Amino acid sequence: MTTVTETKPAAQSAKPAKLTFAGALNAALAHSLEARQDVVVFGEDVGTLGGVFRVTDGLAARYGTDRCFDTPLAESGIMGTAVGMALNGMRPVVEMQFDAFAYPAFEQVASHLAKMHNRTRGRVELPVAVRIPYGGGVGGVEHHCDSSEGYYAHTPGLKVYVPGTVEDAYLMLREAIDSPDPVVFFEPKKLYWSKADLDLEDLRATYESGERREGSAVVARQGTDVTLVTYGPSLPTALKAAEAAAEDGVSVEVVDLRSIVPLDDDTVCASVEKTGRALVVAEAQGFASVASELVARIQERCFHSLASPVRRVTGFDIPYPAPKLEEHHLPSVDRILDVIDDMQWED
Amino acid sequence: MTTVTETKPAAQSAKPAKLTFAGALNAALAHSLEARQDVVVFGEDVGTLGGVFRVTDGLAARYGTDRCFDTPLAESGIMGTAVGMALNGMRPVVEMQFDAFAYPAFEQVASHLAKMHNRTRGRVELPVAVRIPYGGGVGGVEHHCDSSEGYYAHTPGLKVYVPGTVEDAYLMLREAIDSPDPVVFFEPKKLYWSKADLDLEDLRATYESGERREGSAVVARQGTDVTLVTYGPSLPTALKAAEAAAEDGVSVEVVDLRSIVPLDDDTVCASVEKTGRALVVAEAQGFASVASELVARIQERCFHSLASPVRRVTGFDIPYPAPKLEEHHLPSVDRILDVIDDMQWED
Amino acid sequence: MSESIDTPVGPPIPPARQELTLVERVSSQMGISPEDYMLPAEREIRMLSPEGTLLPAEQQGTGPGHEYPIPSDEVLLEAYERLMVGRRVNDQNTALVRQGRLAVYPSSHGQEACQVAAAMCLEDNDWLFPTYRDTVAVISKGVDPLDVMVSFRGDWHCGYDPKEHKTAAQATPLTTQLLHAVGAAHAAVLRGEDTVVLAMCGDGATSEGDFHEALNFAAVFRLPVVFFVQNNGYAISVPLARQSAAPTLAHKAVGYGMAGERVDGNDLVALMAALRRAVDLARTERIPLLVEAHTYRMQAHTNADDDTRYREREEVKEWAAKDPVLRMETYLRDKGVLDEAAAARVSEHCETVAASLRDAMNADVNPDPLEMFDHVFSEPTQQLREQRDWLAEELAAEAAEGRADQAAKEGAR
Amino acid sequence: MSESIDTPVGPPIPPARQELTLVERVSSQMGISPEDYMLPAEREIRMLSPEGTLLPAEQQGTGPGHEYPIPSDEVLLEAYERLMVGRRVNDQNTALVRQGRLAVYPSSHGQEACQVAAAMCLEDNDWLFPTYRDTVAVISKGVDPLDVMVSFRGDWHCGYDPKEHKTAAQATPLTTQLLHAVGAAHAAVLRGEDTVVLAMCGDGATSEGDFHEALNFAAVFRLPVVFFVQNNGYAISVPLARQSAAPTLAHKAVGYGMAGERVDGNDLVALMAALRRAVDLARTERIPLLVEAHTYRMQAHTNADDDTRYREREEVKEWAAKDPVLRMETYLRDKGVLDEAAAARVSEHCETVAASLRDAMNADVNPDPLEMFDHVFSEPTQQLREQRDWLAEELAAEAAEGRADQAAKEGAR
Ligand SMILES: Cc1ncc(C[n+]2csc(CCOP(=O)(O)OP(=O)(O)O)c2C)c(N)n1
Ligand SMILES: Cc1ncc(C[n+]2csc(CCOP(=O)(O)OP(=O)(O)O)c2C)c(N)n1
Ligand SMILES: [Mg+2]
Ligand SMILES: [Mg+2]
Repeated sequence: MTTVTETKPAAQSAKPAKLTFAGALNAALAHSLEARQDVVVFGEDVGTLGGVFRVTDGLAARYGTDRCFDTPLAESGIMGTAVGMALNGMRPVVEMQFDAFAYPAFEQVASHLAKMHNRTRGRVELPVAVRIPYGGGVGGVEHHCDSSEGYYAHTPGLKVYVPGTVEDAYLMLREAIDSPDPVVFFEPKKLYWSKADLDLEDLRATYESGERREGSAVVARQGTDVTLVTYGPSLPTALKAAEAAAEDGVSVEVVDLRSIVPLDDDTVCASVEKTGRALVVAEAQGFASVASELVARIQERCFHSLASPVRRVTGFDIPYPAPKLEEHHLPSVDRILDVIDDMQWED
Repeated sequence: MTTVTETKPAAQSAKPAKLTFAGALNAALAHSLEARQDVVVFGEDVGTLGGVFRVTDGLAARYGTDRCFDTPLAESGIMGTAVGMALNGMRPVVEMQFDAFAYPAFEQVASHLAKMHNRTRGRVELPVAVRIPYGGGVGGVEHHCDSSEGYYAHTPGLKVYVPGTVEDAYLMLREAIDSPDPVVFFEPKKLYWSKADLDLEDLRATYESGERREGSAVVARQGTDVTLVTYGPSLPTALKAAEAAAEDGVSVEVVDLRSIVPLDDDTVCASVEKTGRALVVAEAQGFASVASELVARIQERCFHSLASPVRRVTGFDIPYPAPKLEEHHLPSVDRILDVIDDMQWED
Repeated sequence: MSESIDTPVGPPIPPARQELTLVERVSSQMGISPEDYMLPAEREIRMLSPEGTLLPAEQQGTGPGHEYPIPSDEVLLEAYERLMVGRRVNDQNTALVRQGRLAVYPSSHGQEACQVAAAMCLEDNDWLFPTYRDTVAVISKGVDPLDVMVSFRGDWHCGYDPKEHKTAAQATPLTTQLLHAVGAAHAAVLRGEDTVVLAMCGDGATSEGDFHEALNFAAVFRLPVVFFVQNNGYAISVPLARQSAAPTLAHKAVGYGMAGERVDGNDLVALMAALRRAVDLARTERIPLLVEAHTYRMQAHTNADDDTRYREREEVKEWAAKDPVLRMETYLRDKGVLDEAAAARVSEHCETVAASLRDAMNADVNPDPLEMFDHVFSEPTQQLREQRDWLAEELAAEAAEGRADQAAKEGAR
Repeated sequence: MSESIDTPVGPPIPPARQELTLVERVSSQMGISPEDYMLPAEREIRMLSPEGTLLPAEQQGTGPGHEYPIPSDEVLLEAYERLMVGRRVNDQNTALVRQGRLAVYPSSHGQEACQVAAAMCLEDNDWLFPTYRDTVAVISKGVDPLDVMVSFRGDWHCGYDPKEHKTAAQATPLTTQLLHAVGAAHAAVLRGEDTVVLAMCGDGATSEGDFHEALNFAAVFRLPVVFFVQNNGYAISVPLARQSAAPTLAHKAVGYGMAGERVDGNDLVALMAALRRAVDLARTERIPLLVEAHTYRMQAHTNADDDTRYREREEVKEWAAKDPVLRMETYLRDKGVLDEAAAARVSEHCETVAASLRDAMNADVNPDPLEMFDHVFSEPTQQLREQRDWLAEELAAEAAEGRADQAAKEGAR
């Protein structure tokens, strides 16, 4: 379980790529529906249509309309009924159609989904998985590209997962569904059509063998000079930047967090202590964000190993821009390289 | 405008204290209603009752029920209609009755209030002030004590103010109402009954003279050994801790941010560069919070002046606890002193 | 929660398009028009006069499609006992607040008939979704009063096991619990269980978006949920006219293709009759219904509130004359159902409950601060374990200091 | 926005309790019962048959309390022209999407009668609150089509000035705009203006909590808002039966003490009649109303959607036969209102608009990246200025590199 599959465009890969990120998610849902009778999948357009990204494609037909179904168009309603269903013994997997359309459900998330286990002194578990297609880079119009993980990561009581590879799309969604805690599961939209040479039955077997790496980060690329900490949609960009930096003679170690809550401090710190420099890359606006937290923790924990300040490349502190401008907003390979360049190498 | 009024319990002050924090807010609302005809105050129980904290006491009677009125019980409704009113020329000041009860309005805040000016390429301003009584320390039951400033500070397009003194309660609320931008205005509940020897007419004259300190931090206490950055509800605790530290021979400089967005980096950095050590204190859960941002920025900007890692004392990453436990959750003088103690003074 | 469900999957969700709408089908079964089915009866349902005498049938507000058989004497006597206990619990708790033993208590004094009926109309396996004000309903459903008070004493947020009692934690964020109720009903339907769910809220709460979403989900998915609105005329200080311009709150049912009904909320007999029929219909037809009870909160919103700011004493006095307790007592005494022996037994029961409340609330209970980290997740994360350790150290240091101080003091003596 | 308002403060919000409810007053003025006032007429209002002939009065669905005078020929001819322009705009944009010149375009092909009527029933000072699908309504209200397309081309989020045109930015987060509409109306009432606000949404959007809150605020504050629901039977793939179990969406008015009405959404004559009367009532009585138009989206939800997954081609074909354009055309031709000259003028107008759309969308417009920082606040903060500088440096470096590359290339030649 330590091999990391880089997301490669199909054209470049040697063997014909078989599995897409969206396909891996679809399979994870299907296998979860098969593995346990208490799993139900619902949301807007997830039934007949199979979801606007086709992640739930075929589930209603295969598992019945009482296992996978469309709801009225109301996100608070979806989240609130998921809470009630979970309270009464089910294991709901709900979809918020796009990042910004989860906001109407925010009260149900913050005041109930996140707090119920604690409110009831541990007597009630809410094993709810909330799937959120999220982030930019796909030319989406306003309200369709928010990176909203910061809101949820800041809310105690929620687990927050963000897969960045096809393999993790499968494994982490199954983990999220099996978790006794509520998990907000972010699906980077721009990775939906990324592919990997993976066999679904192998993945299923791996998962069902019980091996787990829940809540642990992985070193997605080894390096010695600087640690680049990232997750989800920025992982491919980070790996490309690391590649480019290598050509310039800088060896970048890339840590893929996978899970924001819980957070794998040990893997991050071990890397930073080794390299002495750290850079955090994330798409979300940077102010009071997950990236801020990572910078803060790294300097708190690894201060005396640091040769230069921990830096970050994030989205700007602006509302997500219109399609023609997004390339200037998102962390790019060049911007990452510029910041790496700027990390006081003369010291 | 550079004198800073410390919040002192009435009993300890020399002259009889005249003005409470809540009274200062009430006066700021009244003076704003007088100063401009486009100001309207609305929310739940703000009319006849004068608000559950009496901050709007007497306004409906004095200025009429079309200037200050109760709405149906629906926070999204309050926020959404405020957006529409502002779009059509008014200047709404709305109250969310308690921190956690602003969550139903989150979509209206994140997708419209914060974004409208940007969406319309600057053509529409939304001068809305959102008052939120917030935070803990008053023995409140669940959902009444959240420190929610992180959600708003993370949302581009919102200004976020948090007064920590009676003087600022008045001045900053007037600034918030006069601002052409939406301002989320946090009122620390535990300061409502704090008092200061201030004359309202002086305050009014100061404000109306046009002098402004919008968006600027103040040094609330001078010191040389360590910089304590804080705001709002934690300001009195921070000042007490500084007092106690002084007795132990450590000179603590306390920076009161006042405004989280925009942020006064210059004042913070000037202090940290002087002292070489920094500590951030805030009540909210620490993960991916405003405190994280402050730690991150300080190390980014003042790295080479730092003798030890930037530290933070925040609420734990747990849902706000029940009344009998809150004292253990909130940053306390002792906890702050412990962390100061731990700041590698031997270096 | 980790075992899978082995009961067979329940009846399927109805197909997207039906020949007859649900309303058309149910109303035609009842022999009335769809509009008459959905709209409340012309007058609110009432069985007892304010003085406690049984009204003649033609004055009860009932009629075709709105028939409500009166429950048996046995049931009503049982209801009376719970009513008395409820009143006693309310007043004891209000006293404990005054004595500083409770952080807060939103009393339902005046609304106890609603409280008791809401719990008693349900079977053991049915679920109740109460609010902060519905302590008496929770107790009437069978939860130990002392467990309920855990939250108001400030020890923890919820002190009972929702699953054991099929009673959700009392909800404070208004109207959110209605959606939970709908979800719980949906779960039961999917498993093929015939559970009914009763969800409570106030008049003010009907203005929240979640009210709309809950009723709509329940109607679209045809779920057996009874939405029970206690309309006490105020949301803190805000009167009903500021919440709604509808003729009655029961009229809101129409927008969902549901039936709505109004009941005198201080008439326990009418409430028991109306809610029992609603629960029966919900169960047998698998449909949601909306019941509005018109009642009055006799005390301020909570101890922190001052109701003289927003309502006339005259109005409060008028409602005192319609008090549900006296009314029920008169009726049962006149009918010979409540004799001296029964009254004595009831009163003794009330005193026992009150005494146990007093004893428990006067005891000093201090929850363990380290427990704060135990229930955030099913297992604390690494981050929480570190924070727990930090607090544990602090507490240990404080304890050591305390012991040192103590030793110093003892040494000085 | 910084000047204070000098118009006198408007009529006060009605007092909390009134002798007669609003519904009772308005309905008694009309000589009907409150329930008849609130409930829609038994059948949807329709003036034209699907073939475009005027229906006899008794088949129009009108009746006491539901009278809708037919607008003048002049008005209808004007409406027809906008209808044709709207259809042309829809189809031109769909073509531009196919050619990759537009990022996305949610077409209202099939719903243009609703679009045109929604704009034309308003006076110049009245406000319109449209959705992503209501481009044709926005254009019909007078906004330049090229400005509207700024968002769909991906240059910026909204390309016109909402205040100049009294037309809000097209809303994407569903139903949120209904509350903005209510607030705008409230502002006007407070200033004593007699503005009417028309707010548009789809059938799916009625399920959101904001729908409830908006209608309720409008009713409680008695605001002149016409809520206009274009019920096209689907929310993306989800059919109406999954949104509501009410007999019709117009029935939802009852829960707010409002009047609801249903109109044939492909009959421009009926729509103009019904919406004009709603706007008149809203203005003169200062009341909100709900109008549901039953129509059909002939194309997929957007270009990204595949409607063969969720609806039968047969159904689409059925609706093609009810197309609003042909129907209106037949009616006006038969009536002699639309002669060859007028038809030619209209068609020329359509082509002009389409050509200007093609030209503009085929031109390469590249917004300035640095503008991203200009409109977050009225003045950029220190933080935003720093981020702007960062990007400016990057762009400058890129430009310099570009120039260097160019020079190198030129040197090599
Ligand atoms: C979402 C939300 N907003 C505001 C509040 C604050 N609040 C608590 S009770 C209350 C009034 C509720 O009135 P009603 O629903 O009529 O119930 P009652 O208290 O009369 O039983 C308010 C505004 C809250 N608890 N939740
Ligand atoms: C709050 C919110 N949730 C989800 C969406 C995604 N979405 C866009 S359009 C749509 C369907 C809307 O249906 P309807 O209201 O009937 O309007 P129509 O598209 O048919 O005109 C959905 C689910 C959204 N835009 N906003
Ligand atoms: Mg009430
Ligand atoms: Mg639709």
